[in-house]
Formats: sequence, structure tokens, C-alpha cells
Amino acid sequence: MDAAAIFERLQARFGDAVVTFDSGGEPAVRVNPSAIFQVCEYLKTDPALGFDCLSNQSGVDYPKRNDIEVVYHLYSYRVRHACVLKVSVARDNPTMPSVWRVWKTAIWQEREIFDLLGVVFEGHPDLRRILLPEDWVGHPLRKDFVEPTEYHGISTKRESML
Amino acid sequence: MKQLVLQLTGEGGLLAGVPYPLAAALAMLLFGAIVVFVFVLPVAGVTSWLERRVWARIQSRVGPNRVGPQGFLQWLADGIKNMLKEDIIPTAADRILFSIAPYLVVIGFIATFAVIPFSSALVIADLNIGILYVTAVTGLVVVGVLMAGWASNNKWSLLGGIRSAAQIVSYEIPAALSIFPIVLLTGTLSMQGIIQAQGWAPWHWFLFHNPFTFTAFFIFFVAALAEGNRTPFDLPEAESELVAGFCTEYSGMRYLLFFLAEWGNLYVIGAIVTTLFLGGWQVPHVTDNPFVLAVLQFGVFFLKSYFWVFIAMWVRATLPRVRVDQLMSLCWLYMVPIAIVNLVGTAIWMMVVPAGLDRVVQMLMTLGGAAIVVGFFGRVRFHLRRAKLRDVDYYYNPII
Amino acid sequence: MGYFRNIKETVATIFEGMSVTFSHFMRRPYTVQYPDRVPIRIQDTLPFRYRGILEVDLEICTGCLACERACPIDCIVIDAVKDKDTRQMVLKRFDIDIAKCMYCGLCSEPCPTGSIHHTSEFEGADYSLESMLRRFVKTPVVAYKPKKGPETDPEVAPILDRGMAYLTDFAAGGEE
Amino acid sequence: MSLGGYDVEVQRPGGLATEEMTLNMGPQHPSTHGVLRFIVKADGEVMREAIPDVGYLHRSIEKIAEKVGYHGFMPYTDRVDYVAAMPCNQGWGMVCEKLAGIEVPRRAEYCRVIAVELNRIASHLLSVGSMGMDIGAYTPFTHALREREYINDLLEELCGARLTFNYMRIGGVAWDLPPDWVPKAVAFLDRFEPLIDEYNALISYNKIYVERLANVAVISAAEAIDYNLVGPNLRGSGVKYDVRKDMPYSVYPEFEFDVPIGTGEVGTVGDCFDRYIVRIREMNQSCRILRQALAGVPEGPVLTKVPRKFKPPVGDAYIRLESARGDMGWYCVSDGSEYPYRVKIRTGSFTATSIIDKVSRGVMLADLIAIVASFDLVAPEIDR
Repeated sequence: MDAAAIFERLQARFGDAVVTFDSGGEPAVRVNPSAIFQVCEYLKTDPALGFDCLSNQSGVDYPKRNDIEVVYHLYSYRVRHACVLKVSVARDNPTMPSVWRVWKTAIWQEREIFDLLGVVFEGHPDLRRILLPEDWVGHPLRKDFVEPTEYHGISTKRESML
Repeated sequence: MKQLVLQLTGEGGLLAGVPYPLAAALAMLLFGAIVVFVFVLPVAGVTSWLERRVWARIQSRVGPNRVGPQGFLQWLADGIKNMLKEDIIPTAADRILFSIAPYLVVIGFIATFAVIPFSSALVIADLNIGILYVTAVTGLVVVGVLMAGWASNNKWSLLGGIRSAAQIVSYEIPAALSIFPIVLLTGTLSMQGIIQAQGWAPWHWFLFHNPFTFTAFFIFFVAALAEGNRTPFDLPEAESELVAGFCTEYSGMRYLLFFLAEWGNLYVIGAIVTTLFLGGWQVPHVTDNPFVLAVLQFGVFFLKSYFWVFIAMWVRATLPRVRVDQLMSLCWLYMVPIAIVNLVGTAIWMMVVPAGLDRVVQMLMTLGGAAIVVGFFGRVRFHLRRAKLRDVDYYYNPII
Repeated sequence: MGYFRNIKETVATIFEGMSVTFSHFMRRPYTVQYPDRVPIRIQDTLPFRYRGILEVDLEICTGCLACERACPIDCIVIDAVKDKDTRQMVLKRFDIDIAKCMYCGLCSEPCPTGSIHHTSEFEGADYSLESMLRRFVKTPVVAYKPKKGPETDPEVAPILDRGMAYLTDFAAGGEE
Repeated sequence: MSLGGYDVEVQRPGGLATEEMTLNMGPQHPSTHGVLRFIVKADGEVMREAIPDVGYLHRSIEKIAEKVGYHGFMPYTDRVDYVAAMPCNQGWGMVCEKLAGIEVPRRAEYCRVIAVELNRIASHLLSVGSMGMDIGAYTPFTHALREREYINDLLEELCGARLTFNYMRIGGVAWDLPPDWVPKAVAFLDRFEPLIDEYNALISYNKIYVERLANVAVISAAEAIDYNLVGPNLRGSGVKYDVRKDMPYSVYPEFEFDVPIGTGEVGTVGDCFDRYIVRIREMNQSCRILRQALAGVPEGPVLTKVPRKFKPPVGDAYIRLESARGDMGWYCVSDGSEYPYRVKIRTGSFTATSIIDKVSRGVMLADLIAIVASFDLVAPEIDR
């Protein structure tokens, strides 16, 4: 099933208020953040869709649009097709439901997005920093992140010899 | 030795006037020191060098070849280096236990040298309970290892020490049970007595005496490997699991002592296997000169025991490590029952099989052993051919 | 029965494994005793494309700064100024920080003459970071100007040939 | 302690007073494959849980991508997974080509496939070798590394480096196959293929080895998919999925090869042995692909014309490719400028690490080593 057909099914189930079609770049389905869990659950449990794997979850920061986009790349090993979901959350208060109850892999992938972009996933069982140290300030993959000059008294810059 | 001491303390002797017991004790100490420094240390050291070379060749490497001819003196260099290193005792460790643990381990293996019969004359003490003494004295190693593991105050060390204790204590049983068939056959516990009951030819060895002793040999060898913490039973110091096991916190000389004991133990294993199953120092009757005979016997014994040292190294280079639960199930479910079967089987064999058939069976067993060796080299040839036929000379071929 | 099958399998597979390891006693070791016991210097056995420490042939450097731009980690710094009188490019500085260089080879690709290229030298250990800084320009030199037709200067021609050999080795098509 | 959403309660029959021990395995432990740490709660030899703590090798490669531009990021992709850098090169090349709609010449695709498959063999060799070493057999490791050295020699001749290749470029590869290189590669395959059998005789079917791996950390197919295991880890659980077959890219459809899956031949489907043996069999399949590819390299250019100031149109692209550690995802967002707006690399080791906590409950301490080795974790790939 291609992205348009998947969108049609989702549209029939959830209506235009929840899902919209995004054809800029790779065709994707834009989902309202509050409904992402229901949409994902439907995508997984519906036999014709059967998206049993969340292969990639990533976040993109758009300061100009003032939102953070969380992108879900889904794959179905059963039906052997893929689809892309995009969710935009407000940049100053980025909270959205977690989908870890649908796919366990989301536990770690959402932790990474939380760590690097600061998106808070509600209902996540273990939302801690994963790659950076626990006491790190800020979320580095945000476009306005400024690298601190020192960390625990260690300078993060080295004088260039050139 | 007794005569020498008597001579020295007697009229006009070097030590005239010194009471005999004191002189005897001194002589024993002196002799022991000579044995340790002239024989035990180099044996352990050379074993370490040999092991590294054998390993290296099996792994397509060269191994230590810089210190001395073919790296033969590598063990000396390593020893001196370790002696000169700082002896670190962790602050959280139990200082006393931590310090004495390596010595206990070393004593456990050096004491066995007292009964090892290198030739019909060259033996420190031909105890009439020789083989029992060996099994008893090696038990000291457990205490040392457990002590080291506990005193280090490190969790990896503790796990290593506990593993070692469980392992050595368990494997004493199949080892002892495999010695019993030989004791049954010879009716003596003395090491010299056991050797004298065998002959120089392979069909005189207990290895090929009957099917039960043949199995007993393998059970004993495997159990001895386990007691010596050798692969596939090197769990106490399992590098990939427990960092370095019970010797994680040790450094310098104390660390060296553990390894001295390990490699020394390897030789002890070889020597005991040779004594029990391979006819010890038995040589064909070629000369009556006692000196030449002693040298010949010593050479034969030494070569035989080093052959088994080599086998142990080779096994170590081949096999992976078993898991703790598998270690225990291997001991209790496989080795102990089979060892008991061997014991009973040997007893029945002795009662049932007539003397004439005995000789035929021994010859057949020897032929069977030879067939296994031939079959083995057939496989080796197969592997060599498979690899060699397609060897490529496109690449830079190193010259060693 | 499982019990005896286990014993049989154990004995058989260990026998097989031991025969493999024993066969290695009859094969030659494969290791090289670097650095002192090798018949030829390792550097001489390396392939042409080997990316070792960078080298610059100033004789044929045009001062185009393509390498400086291409370097993703900015470990190359070039000062090339146009001499007002002679209207020639003069190289005042050509520094490469070897300690920073990641040997990716992106700098040698856009070089028009193959002046900057990797050598087969890889032994870069030194006692200080400063000594890892390679300053190729000792005194300001005039940059090379590619000629129409073959190079005539007998001193520059072989260097240019070598540089072009590096260059032609790259796949064509990158430029536009 | 509640971690990963699970509460563990230690059940003790008879009330024997023992103490739970917290072990800190890593980051300096001998068998943590790079820099990886596990906080192990153990009851003697039996583990209650092993919580992976990652991030020790985090070099913010995804952030670097936003600063160095499309061409300049290629050498950084080598560092994502330094054991198998070629697939990472290819992944970055593919995602940029998809963004800009660039067609790669056929000869370049062949070069890529040859380089990637050689690298896959090298990576699997390291994996199965270090697996042997973790289980306690050291010889297989050196034998595996010996063959890996030959591959490194070949790749060194191809692209000048042994580890961080930087061989591919957006729109093709940087160097054509050197003259006389193809017969050398074929000679290597002739030498290497029988050595896989020797390797199997030495270790794979060794009883001790089999016993150590069989029935350990069994992962069912559903679980593997749920946790997004990929590559040999997924195929070990019996899922026949290979990006090269199921979402074909490059010139893979032109080659004949099988996708080996775990069958539970010595234990249960999805145990450590299945994951291990899948890698061994994949080396055979890679040899098959290589033979076909080396025999049929077409003539032509190996690099298309790509502007040095590479500016793909606004949009995003996600590609999958089969790296040595499985389905590798590259997601790139472009805002039309010289620099990528956002790059996300989804690696196989990252998701494989997330399941360790689950499968390591109630197994022996020594099994954790086998589990970590069987997942073929490469720490830089987890942390990026």
C-alpha cells in the first residue's frame, strides 16, 4: 500500500481534523499530536495495514515555524510496506503522547529524542537522558543550542595551533 | 641424603658438633630451596614461554621471540619485570589475607614436587601414600584462591574465588575416583610403586590396560585441568567475564605468583598423569650405570609429562569456556558416574579376565590408541590440504 | 539416548577442533614483525592510493585554496596574496595540522595539479602537538601557474607528473 | 528499582538470606565491545537485570552533519560504524542522491556493492571472532582477524585506508577499481570460502560452544520486530527479511543470493547460536554476491557530475540499506542550503541494545557476555 492509500484509510477512520496528507518531500501523513497514540495503535492492529515495526523515530527542530517535528518511519514485516508519519509539537512546550505501548522500540528512540531535542513523551516509563550525561543542560539538536564553553571545569574548546 | 647429613655431622665433618635433627632440617630446607630455584621456577617459567609460543603458532602468530634464542628467556624478563613492579594492596582489601593468599597457592603446588618420581632414584620423598598426598596438598590451592578472592574486596574477585572453590572441590571427586582403578590394579598408593607396576612399552602402561583405565585416564586428565583452572575450565579467572577473576586486584610479584602456580601446576598435572597412566620413568633395560639410567629415566619422564603439558596448552588454544552450571553438571552428571563405573569395572575386570586374555586386550587397546592417532593426523592432513591448495601469494608474505 | 549422544558429540567435535588447531603448527605465521624485522619497509609495500600523512609540493601549488575549502575540519590554512607589482600569486603560509587531519583525502581531490597528496608515510608519533604542525612555506614563494601545453621546466616537470598521477587516479566527474 | 518500565521482584523460596549484588560491568570491562556499560544486578551468578548505559562514545555526529556540508560529511560517516564503514558511506551517498535525484552510474554501483560486501565479510569476521573470544576461545578470533586483514589489504588498495574508508562520494565512488584488483579479490574468495568450513570445524559446532549459545536469550520473531531488531539479529529470530531482497536498492536485484535465517538447529529459534550462525552463513552469501559482481563489472564512469557546492532541493528523504548490522536508516532533511538541515542515523546496534535489558533477566552472568556478543554491538554505532 502506498502513502496515499494509507492516508485514505486513516482519513476514513479518524477524519480530517486528525490526519492530513503532506506531499512535500517524501509523502507522509501528518497527525495531530494528541491522537498519535490512537493512530499508531490503529496502524499496528489493522490487519490490512499491520505496521508491526517502528523502524525509525526522529525529531527535527524548526525554530522558524516554532515547532518540533517528530517523524515516524513505520514498516510492516507482515505486509511489507512502509509509511511515514509526521507530528508537529509546539517548540516552547513540546509534549506529546508516547507510543511505547504500541512498539517497545519507542522506549529507547523516544529517550533519544527527549535527550537531543527535549520533546517530552507523556506516559513514557523511563524518560531519562540516554546519550548525554544526566546533568547536561540543553538539548543539542535544537537549532538555537549554544555549546557551553566548559563542562565540569573542563574546557570544551581547544586552541587551534593554526 | 640421610647418609650425606650423617657424614657431615659425624667426626671430622663440616658440621661436626651440630645436632643431627637440626642439620637434617637445614639440609631439607637447603635441598627444598635448590629444588624450587633450580627446577620448579624454571619449569613454570619455561612452561609459560612454551605456552605462549604454542598459542601463537596455533593462532598464526609468532609469539615471544626476542629475549634469548627464540624468546626462550622471555619468562625471565617477565619475572624480573613483575618483581620490580610496585606491589599494590588496595585500601579496602584485607591486608593480611590479601598478602598471604598467593603464597598459599604457590605452596599448594610446590609441595607436590616432593613426591613426584623423576626417576627410580630421583625423588625427594617416596611416601607410601604418595598419590593421596598429592590430592590433599593441591587442596591448599582452593584456600589460597578463595582467600585472594575474598580479601580483594572486589566483586569480580569474589565471584572468581567462589567459582574456583566450587570447581576445585567438585572436581577432586572424579579425579580421586579415577585414581582408584590404578590403586586397585597396583595395590599401592606409592608413586614409585605405581610406576614399577608398569613397563616401558605402551602396552604395559595402565592407559592401555583395559577399557576402564583408558576412560579413567581421560576423566582424570579433564578433572586435573579443571583443578588447575585451565581452559575449558578457566572460569575463576575468565577474562571476558570476570575481568581477571580472583587476581583482578593483584599486581607485581603477587600476581606473578598466581601464574607461577598456574604454570607449575600444569607440569604437576603432566607428571601425575605420566606416573599413573603412562609408565612414568620406565625405560627399556639398556644400561646398568646408575647415573646414565637416572638421566635416561629423568629424560623420559620429563618428555612424557611435557607432552601432556603441551596437550593442555593445545586444548586451551582450541576450546571455549564452559558456563558455571554446565561445569557442575559436567562433573556430577557425567564425570562422577563414569568414574564410578570405571572403578567398579576395573574391579570386575581384575576378577573375571584371565591373565592370558589380559595381554591380548592390552595389545588391542594399544593398537586402538595408535589408530586414533593415525585418524587424527588424517584429519590434520585434510585441513591442511583444504587450506593450502588455495593459498594465495598475492599478498605480502612475512618472513619470520 | 541424549546422554550418550552428548558424550559422543563432545568427543567428536573436540577431536575435530583439535585437528584444526594442530594443522596450524604446519602453517606459517601470518604476522609481520613490525617495525624492525621486516624485509622491506612497510611504507614501500603500501598501495599507491594509501592515505598517509599529507604532503604539499609547493613547486606546483597554484594557491587556488580548493583544498582549504574542501577540508571538513579546517586543518589546512593557506595565505595566498596577489602581489600588486608582479601580478602573481604569492604563497605566504601553507600549514597543515597533522594532529587534526583525519586522512579523508577530500583535499587532494579538487587540487588542480596534485600538489597536495597523501604519502605512504604513517609513522606520525611525536612528543608534542606543535611538532605535528607542518609548515610547508618557509619563505614566501610564487605560486605555480599552469602552462598551456606540457611543462618545460626540467625541475618542475617530474613533480607535476607525479602530482598528475595522483590526480588521474581519482574517478573523473567530480568537478563542475 | 524500576527501569525500562519493569519492576523486578526477587522471589526467594524458604527465605534464604542472600544479598543482591550490583556489578558495574564496563566501561572498562574486557568484553564490552568498545565503550559500553551495564549496571548488573546479580544474585550470585544469576542476573536479575542488566541495564545498558550508553553514550560513552557519543560524538554528536548528527550535529556535526549540520555544520560540515554534504560532501564534507562523508568521512564522518566512516566513524558511525567503524567496523563496517562502507555501508555507512553508501547510506549517506544514497540519501543525498535520493534528495537530489541523482542517478549513480552502473559501474559505480558495482564498485559500491563489491566494497560493501567485502566490508560485510570483514565485519562479520570480527563479530564471530570476538564472539569466540567472549566465550573463551581465543584462537578463532585471531583466525578471523587474519582473514579480515586480507580484506583490509584489498580495501586499502581500493581506497587507501583500512578502516575509515571514505570511498564513496555523492553520485558514485571516488576511485575506480585498481588494475589487477579484481583477480586479487577473486583469489581472496577462493582462499576464504574453504576457511569458513574450517572455522565451523574449529568452533561453530564445538559442543561446548553450542551449549553456551543454544537456548540462551531466545527472542521470538514478534519480540524482535517489536524491539526493532534488524539484520542478522532479526533473521536469527526466523524473520526472513533482508533490505537487499525486500526493498532492493543499488544493483542487488541482479545478483542471486539467499537470506539465511535462524532455524533453531541446536536449540530454539532466536537464540544466541542462531544469531551467530546467520552471520557465518551470510559470509558465504556475500562471497556469492562478490563472485557475481566481480565477474560482471560493467564499463563506464564511476562518478556522475555533482556540483561541489551541493544544494539538494527542499525536502526530506529516508533510505534503508542493509549494513553489516542490518537495516540501517538514514533520514536527511534539506532546507535547500549547502548544509543538511537534519541528519538522523538509525543504527542496528542502538535498537539491539534496548532489548538487552529484557533478555538478560534470570540468565547467568556469563550469558550476558554471550548475549552482548551475539547482538554484534558496536558501541560507536549505538552512540553515534
